[in-house]
Amino acid sequence: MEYNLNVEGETVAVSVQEEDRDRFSARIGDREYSVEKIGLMDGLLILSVNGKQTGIGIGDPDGGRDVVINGCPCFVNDDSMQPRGRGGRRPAGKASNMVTPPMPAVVVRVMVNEGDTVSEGQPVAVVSAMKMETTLYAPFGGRVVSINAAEGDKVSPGDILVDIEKVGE
Amino acid sequence: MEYNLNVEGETVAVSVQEEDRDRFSARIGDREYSVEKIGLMDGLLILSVNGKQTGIGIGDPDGGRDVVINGCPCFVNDDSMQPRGRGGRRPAGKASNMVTPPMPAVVVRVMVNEGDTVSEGQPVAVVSAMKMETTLYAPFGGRVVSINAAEGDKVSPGDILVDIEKVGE
Amino acid sequence: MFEKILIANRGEIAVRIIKTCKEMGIGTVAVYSDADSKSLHRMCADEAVHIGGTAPSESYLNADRIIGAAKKTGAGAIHPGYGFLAENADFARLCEDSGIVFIGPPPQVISDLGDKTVARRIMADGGVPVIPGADNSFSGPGELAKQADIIGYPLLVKASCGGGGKGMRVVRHKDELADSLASASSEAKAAFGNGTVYLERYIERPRHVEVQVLADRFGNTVHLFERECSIQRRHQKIVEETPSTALTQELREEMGKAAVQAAKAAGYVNAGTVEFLLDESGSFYFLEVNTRLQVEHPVTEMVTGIDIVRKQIEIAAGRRLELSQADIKPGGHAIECRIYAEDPANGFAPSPGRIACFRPPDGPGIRHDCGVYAGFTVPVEYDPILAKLVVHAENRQIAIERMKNALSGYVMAGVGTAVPFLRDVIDSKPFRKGETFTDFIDTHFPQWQPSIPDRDVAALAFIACEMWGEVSGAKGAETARPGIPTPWETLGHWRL
Amino acid sequence: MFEKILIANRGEIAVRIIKTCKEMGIGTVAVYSDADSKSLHRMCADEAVHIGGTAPSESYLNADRIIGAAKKTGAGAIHPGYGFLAENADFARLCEDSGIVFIGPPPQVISDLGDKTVARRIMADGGVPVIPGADNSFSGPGELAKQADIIGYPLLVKASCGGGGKGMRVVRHKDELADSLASASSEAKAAFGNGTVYLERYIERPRHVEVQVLADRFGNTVHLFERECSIQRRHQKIVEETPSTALTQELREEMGKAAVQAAKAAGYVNAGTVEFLLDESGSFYFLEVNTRLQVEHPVTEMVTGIDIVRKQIEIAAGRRLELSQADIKPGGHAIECRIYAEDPANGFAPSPGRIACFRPPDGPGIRHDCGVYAGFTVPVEYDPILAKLVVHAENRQIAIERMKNALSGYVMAGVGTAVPFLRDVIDSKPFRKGETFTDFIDTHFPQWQPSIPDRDVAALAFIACEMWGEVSGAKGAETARPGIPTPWETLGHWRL
Repeated sequence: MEYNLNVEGETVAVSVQEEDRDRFSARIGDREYSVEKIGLMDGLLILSVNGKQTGIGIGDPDGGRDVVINGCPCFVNDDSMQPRGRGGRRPAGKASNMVTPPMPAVVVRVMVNEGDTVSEGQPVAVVSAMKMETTLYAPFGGRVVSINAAEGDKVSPGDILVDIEKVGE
Repeated sequence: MEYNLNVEGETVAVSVQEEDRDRFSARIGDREYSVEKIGLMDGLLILSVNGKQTGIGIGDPDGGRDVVINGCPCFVNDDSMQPRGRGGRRPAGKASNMVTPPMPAVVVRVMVNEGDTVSEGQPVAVVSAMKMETTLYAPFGGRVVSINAAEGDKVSPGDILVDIEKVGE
Repeated sequence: MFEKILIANRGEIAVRIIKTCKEMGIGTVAVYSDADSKSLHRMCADEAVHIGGTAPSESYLNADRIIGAAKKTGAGAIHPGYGFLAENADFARLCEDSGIVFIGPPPQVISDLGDKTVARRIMADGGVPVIPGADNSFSGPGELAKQADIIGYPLLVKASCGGGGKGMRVVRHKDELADSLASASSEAKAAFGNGTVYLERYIERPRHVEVQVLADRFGNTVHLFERECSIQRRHQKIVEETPSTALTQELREEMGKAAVQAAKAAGYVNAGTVEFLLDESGSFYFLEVNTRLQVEHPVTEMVTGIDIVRKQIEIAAGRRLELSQADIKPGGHAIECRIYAEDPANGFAPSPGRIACFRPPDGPGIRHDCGVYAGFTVPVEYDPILAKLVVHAENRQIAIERMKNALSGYVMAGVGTAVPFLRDVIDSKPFRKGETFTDFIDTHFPQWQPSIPDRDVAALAFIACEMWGEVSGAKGAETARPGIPTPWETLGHWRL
Repeated sequence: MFEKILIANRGEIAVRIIKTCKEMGIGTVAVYSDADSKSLHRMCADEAVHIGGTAPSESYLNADRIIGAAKKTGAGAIHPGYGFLAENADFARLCEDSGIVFIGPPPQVISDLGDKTVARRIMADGGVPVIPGADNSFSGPGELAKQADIIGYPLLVKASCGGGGKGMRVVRHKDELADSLASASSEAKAAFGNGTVYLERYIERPRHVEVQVLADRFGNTVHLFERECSIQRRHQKIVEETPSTALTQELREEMGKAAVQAAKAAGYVNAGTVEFLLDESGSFYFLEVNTRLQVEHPVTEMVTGIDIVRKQIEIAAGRRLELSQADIKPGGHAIECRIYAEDPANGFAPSPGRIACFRPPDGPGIRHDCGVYAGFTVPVEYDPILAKLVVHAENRQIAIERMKNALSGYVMAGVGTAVPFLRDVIDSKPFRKGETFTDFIDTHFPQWQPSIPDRDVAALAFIACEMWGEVSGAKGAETARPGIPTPWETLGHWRL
């Protein structure tokens, strides 16, 4: 079986051969791996990779998995498969062309109104998460088409708080 | 709903009234209880019983549940329900009329042969569990009808290692 | 002794306080907000009272509701933890007025020490070293120049009404003074409408060293030695340890004595922390007193064996401190790392959310004070502290190795943490050498980025889940017995 | 330092050794038998080698297979843990001959101290107090009467070829001696075909007090103070603590010195334990030396902050012990309870089986050394020790409260444990008073039966599972989100 996985933003192509119920071999580039299922213990998946045993923590957010190795989490998803959740959890880069919070947050205030003209870099909203405030700025100059969030609303990355229509392009 | 539970060998009759999704009230004798589901945390079921919160560990051996309260396990099963497993785990009393090990064990040796006549209290087999040997005795005098276990066999409570037919009764 | 204590807090500190109460045979009452109905602190307590909405003002900061919960449940005392109402003199007074013991210092002490100028005066009067500076800021330039000679260089020109660095100048030489005074004053005038400035000794590359004190109602005051808390990010401590590598035994005793002196000067009762700035020459200056249990108290507990929360409760109940200074003999070395919900790959931005997978490390000399569990949704509205990982060992080097290994075994998914960052900090040369100053992070980790773990292993782990997770219903079933989960049924949870 | 160590053991001690290796940056190799392919020690190690069948002789006692596994994986040293091959001089010699370092004392020391008469002679020659008695048992009645006067009363008449109490008599007064000699001799003759008897001082209500020692290859030997291990059931220790309530500071130092003397007399290298019997008058007598890591070593680690396994490895690697006796300052009080798989409701019979539910306590001052996990099937073939619960606190009283509370929070289902029994022991008056003698259990808990927890609450908990467990597929689903288990999906596991 062939996998095309995205590991923290980089593609890793894996060719997998199932050996028996508890074992598969894999090739990544010119590296060969033999992987054995040792067991599951206290929420950790214990694998042996080329004879070296590792306990791996696995979380399953939307659209992929958080794989924790040696205390470091790392996000893996399978681009070739159907998304099982609401799509990729993490934006590919900074979603710098939208007014959206970088983390789940609560809206502290919205500083513009519908119809306002805003310039690039103008603060348009402040959100708060865990007692830390973050200001969101207009990604470009334009006209505020709609305000989609009010003070006290819980918002998530991807939610567009203020819709801005580019002007003069 | 009425429950007839067996709690560590004693019957407890409980009359239950479901209040809402997370709450029921119950009567046991003349005692009234209000039970609320608080949640599940690290494998413990957190209940509030008349406002007092308790974390309860729950294991599910065959035919009932081990309920762990304040570090003390206690076996509960529902006599009125279909047995879901292989029947009651614990013998009601000491199974003193059978040659059966008191715990999962390995047979160390069988000291009688088919056809032998044994007297009450005569040692007939030795089993070992966790480096401790236990001798099993003939519960009554009689004739050995069959030997059902050999040295090295893994045996469990309820397994009859030596069948003895009573003589002269 | 109290029969029941209400804990007016949430998270790890509430859980930690509950543990000591249980050991003491004292009943515990948790309070919780809407967002915390499934929180660990709520579940750990004997009783729990819902006190209101998610906003702190409606719950954890709402004095009336908390007092109401204490009355309703018959709690004789309230432990405020840290944060929220812990240093609120009005709340302490309200407790007193309601006949409930506030587990902390008397209200007057809280308000005295909460006011920086009052606290500074108390300490100066009590003979505790304060940062040398002009206590009277209404002096003319000539007067200021004289004061500058007394204070010595380098010094700091500060705007009396200032803040945020505006109207502030570091003056390193006498001949820069006049210019700095003029420019600071004019900047201050522009920014705050008031050009008054004052002088203060500038402490270069300071360390933040604090001393834990305990004081009973009978005038017995002892200290439990120091904690070195210089490693901070955005003025938030992230790593603390004891003993401090900067202190000689002589200086340690001197600072301990100063802390006891500070506590006595303030009329302190209960557990408190006297914070000092320590400069490179070994001079130290009073900074402030934290009139509460400190986040980093576990390092002191680990080296002294003393349960500080127990002492707080005993003192609040009117017991005499049975410890003399000579009884307190710290042993070994302890380090704490704070585990915040933050995303190191995203500029350490807050990272609330649902904890999908959680397995903290354990083992000899490892303590994990924790306020969350697998499956819990970390609310967006509260402090990001999830847990504290603390290690104790024979000496600092072994403690570092222990912490490094413990961090490597810290498994948390779903919510970001700075575990990889902390491991790099602990394992860094300057940390190993004990060169821990308040500029540590800015100096040594200005542009830190997480290194990606072995991508191949991550990919193989992902495939292992896909492969062996899928078969749980089929192949897994053959070994399943009633009531006993096979590993792959369990695995099924996080692959649903 | 070694790059890789093979741990020739299983269960909690193997896991504990692996933890220290990881902290030291040393690779770990586990060995496991058929029954242990899913065992915790196997999963925790960096590498694991299957060495054979379930029977100890085919695996954990099979020296050749273990040496083979070390060679195959390139392990430079073997840590034997306790039990199995830990005190096997032949195995230690085989390691040496194979160029693998045995982490323990030299083979000759193991064999000397493993022979009770040789050990007794070494100690007597080295000036270590041994139980007064006739070293020559071939004396006539007249000679024995003279020896009796030297030994003093009460004394013990013992059959030279005896065992199991046969041919043994306690003699309290001189005028009983002749009769006792005659009857013991005749009983011995009937039982063993040999009527020879000898005399030994009878120690009344003794305590079992042992001293931990560390010795390097360079002649540096220190002790880490005592452990009180008097509470035993069927000659198996179940509760250990340090310091002992029976020792004055003077006696403590005296016993410590005697232990160091014993180690030096034997030419000891590495960690070892010198066991003494302590009588009510404060006299102590050499019993034996355990030439290995002791089950109860954690209590010493907790009060001294010293990682004994680390010291073992360092000493085995030829490092010099950097500790002087004056550096070792124990602080606070530590207690250990052993958690065996045993059924207190069934005469403490072994209780192997599958662990259906497991949540050990945690918190400040609590350490849990553990060899199992939820879902693991505890094999029927090995020692019943599952885990050790250890607490440390400022003093004994607080340590008792901590242990009591920790035991109350110990959740294990599927496999029986003596947790309720241990709690009753810890909470008993004689234990609280420190009256811990080797007859403690027989005297105070001869007929102990577990008390049943509140039957009503147990019944309600059962119903709660039935009610809320059943709806997991239905009502639970509405809140389910991909990848995140709802509590009731998780609950579903144990109700399947």
